Amino acid sequence: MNQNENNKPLTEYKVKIDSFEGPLDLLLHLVKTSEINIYDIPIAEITKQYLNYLSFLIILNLDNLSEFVEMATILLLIKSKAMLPVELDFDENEYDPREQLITKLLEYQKYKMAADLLEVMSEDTVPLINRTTDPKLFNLDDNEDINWKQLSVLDLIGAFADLLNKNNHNDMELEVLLYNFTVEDKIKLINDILCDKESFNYFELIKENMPKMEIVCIFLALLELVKKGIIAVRQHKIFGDIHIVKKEKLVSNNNF
Amino acid sequence: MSINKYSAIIESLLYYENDVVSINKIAQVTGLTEEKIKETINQLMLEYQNNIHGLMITEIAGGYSFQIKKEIFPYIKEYYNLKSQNKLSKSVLTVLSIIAYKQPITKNEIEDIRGVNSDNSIKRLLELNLIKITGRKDVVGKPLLYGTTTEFLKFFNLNNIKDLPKIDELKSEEFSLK
Amino acid sequence: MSINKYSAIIESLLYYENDVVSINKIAQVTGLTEEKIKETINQLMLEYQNNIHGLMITEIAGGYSFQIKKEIFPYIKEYYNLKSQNKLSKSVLTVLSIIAYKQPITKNEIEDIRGVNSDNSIKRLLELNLIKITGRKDVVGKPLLYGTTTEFLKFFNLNNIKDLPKIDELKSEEFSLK
Repeated sequence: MNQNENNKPLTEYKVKIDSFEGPLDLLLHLVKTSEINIYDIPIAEITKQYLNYLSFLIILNLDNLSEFVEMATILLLIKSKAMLPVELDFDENEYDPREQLITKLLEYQKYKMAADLLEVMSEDTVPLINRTTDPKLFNLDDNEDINWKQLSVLDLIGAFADLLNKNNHNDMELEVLLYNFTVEDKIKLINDILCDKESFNYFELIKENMPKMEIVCIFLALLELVKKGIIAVRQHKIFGDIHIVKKEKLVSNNNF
Repeated sequence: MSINKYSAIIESLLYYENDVVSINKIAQVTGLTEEKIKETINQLMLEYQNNIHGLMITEIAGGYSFQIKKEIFPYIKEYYNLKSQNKLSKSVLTVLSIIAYKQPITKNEIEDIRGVNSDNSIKRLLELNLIKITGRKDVVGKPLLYGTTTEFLKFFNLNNIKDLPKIDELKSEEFSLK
Repeated sequence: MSINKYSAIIESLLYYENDVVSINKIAQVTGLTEEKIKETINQLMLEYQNNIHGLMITEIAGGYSFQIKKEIFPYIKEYYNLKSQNKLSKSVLTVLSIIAYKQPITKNEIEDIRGVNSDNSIKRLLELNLIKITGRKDVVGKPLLYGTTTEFLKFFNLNNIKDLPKIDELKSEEFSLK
């Protein structure tokens, strides 16, 4: 800091003052920038610089002017006492304003450093992501038994149509293969499977590139078995797989 | 950049969005080609197959999303007392399937097919965000047209509306179901 | 149940909550002891160290949370144009550090240290939920006491207020006036 600062434009001062949080901050700044031995702050010089600032604060009419003025008072008090003869120094019972100020400055400096530390920490921290909505849980309980609805005709048609669609490149084969399989064959096939296991899925019966008519036969076989109460069918999504469950113990394959 | 770094970015993206993230968006963030994205995600998917993980990555509605594994979800569901997202009444389901197949479609057309008033079902489906108003039909009265939403695709784990079976094809078949 | 299943449940829980999940809550969902929970999570943490993952599990505010890895976060931040955490002004930070280290503390005590009115900073910190009123001091006027919140721990990724760097160990300059 030098005397020329008096000639700086006011705005420049304003910017500088604004960067100080208050009188302690300003004082700490002055103390730290004084190039004289840091352990022996020249109170007279610091006070002069502080008052210099203060004169501008008054012109700028800062909100917290009174806080700055109060600090000036303390500085002037310390300065005046420092000029008194040594023997008239502070009574032991009286508090020493110098010591009090130093304690304050040290304490303040500590939290200023802590604040710097927090700043670095906050910049260094990856913020936790704040979601405003719960995560989307898509159709998660598909496989739970309670969600297997009793099969509706629409469900069946949906699943059926799905398969037809997947296999529709076999149209040409339709007539040729028409007589190679019958609904009766398929009923026997399903019965055979149900001898081995309690349940299975419709899609297991369907092979890729299977002729459309064969799929129709399998489907009709299913309907027939449902009608006779041999099997129950359930479907867990509108157009999903059809779950086939044995309903009554199959005595033989010749029920039809 | 290493493939691992891309994988890590994609993983974070899925976590940040906690919803379906389109391949487009992933491409924007990573600058990768679609092929490379799929390759990277496949690697991640494989990683999550390890049953130390309760999460998995699934392909849904033309993108990718984290999802809780089916065998783990019941524990989460129970704790948070989450209601099943699958419960749709039969009539609502019917209306939904009509809209899915015949979209864009007006309420009158839906009711023509069903033969019953469908106000409530349409209202419910709008609430559930499974259908939306897509415009107005250019006929007398300019009735509203309905269509399915992206939410619909997610709900049924469909990648694309085209994945729905073609029902008209079925009707044109000469055989009938008895 | 296998340890992997527990691990999967905890992972799903962290995903579903997308916030710090207390050990208590994890214990409620899994029925595991604290010790077992820590063991299970350590295994998961290890898994996520693999740099195929952009996520990691961190111990924050006495619980656990998913977090995007530091080296990956910039990509997410850039794409979504996320602002850094609420940038705190110097004076707000000073007040916050005083409260963090001296809590519970009154406004007067804070202003005594700073030498300047601190109403605005305290108001801002309350708004940000970084501090809270913890009670009243048993002196004349019964002034309010302030302390830091769980949000504070999350903000600074601290597990416990005791994890703050020890301020007395900070090298501060000493001086005397002559």
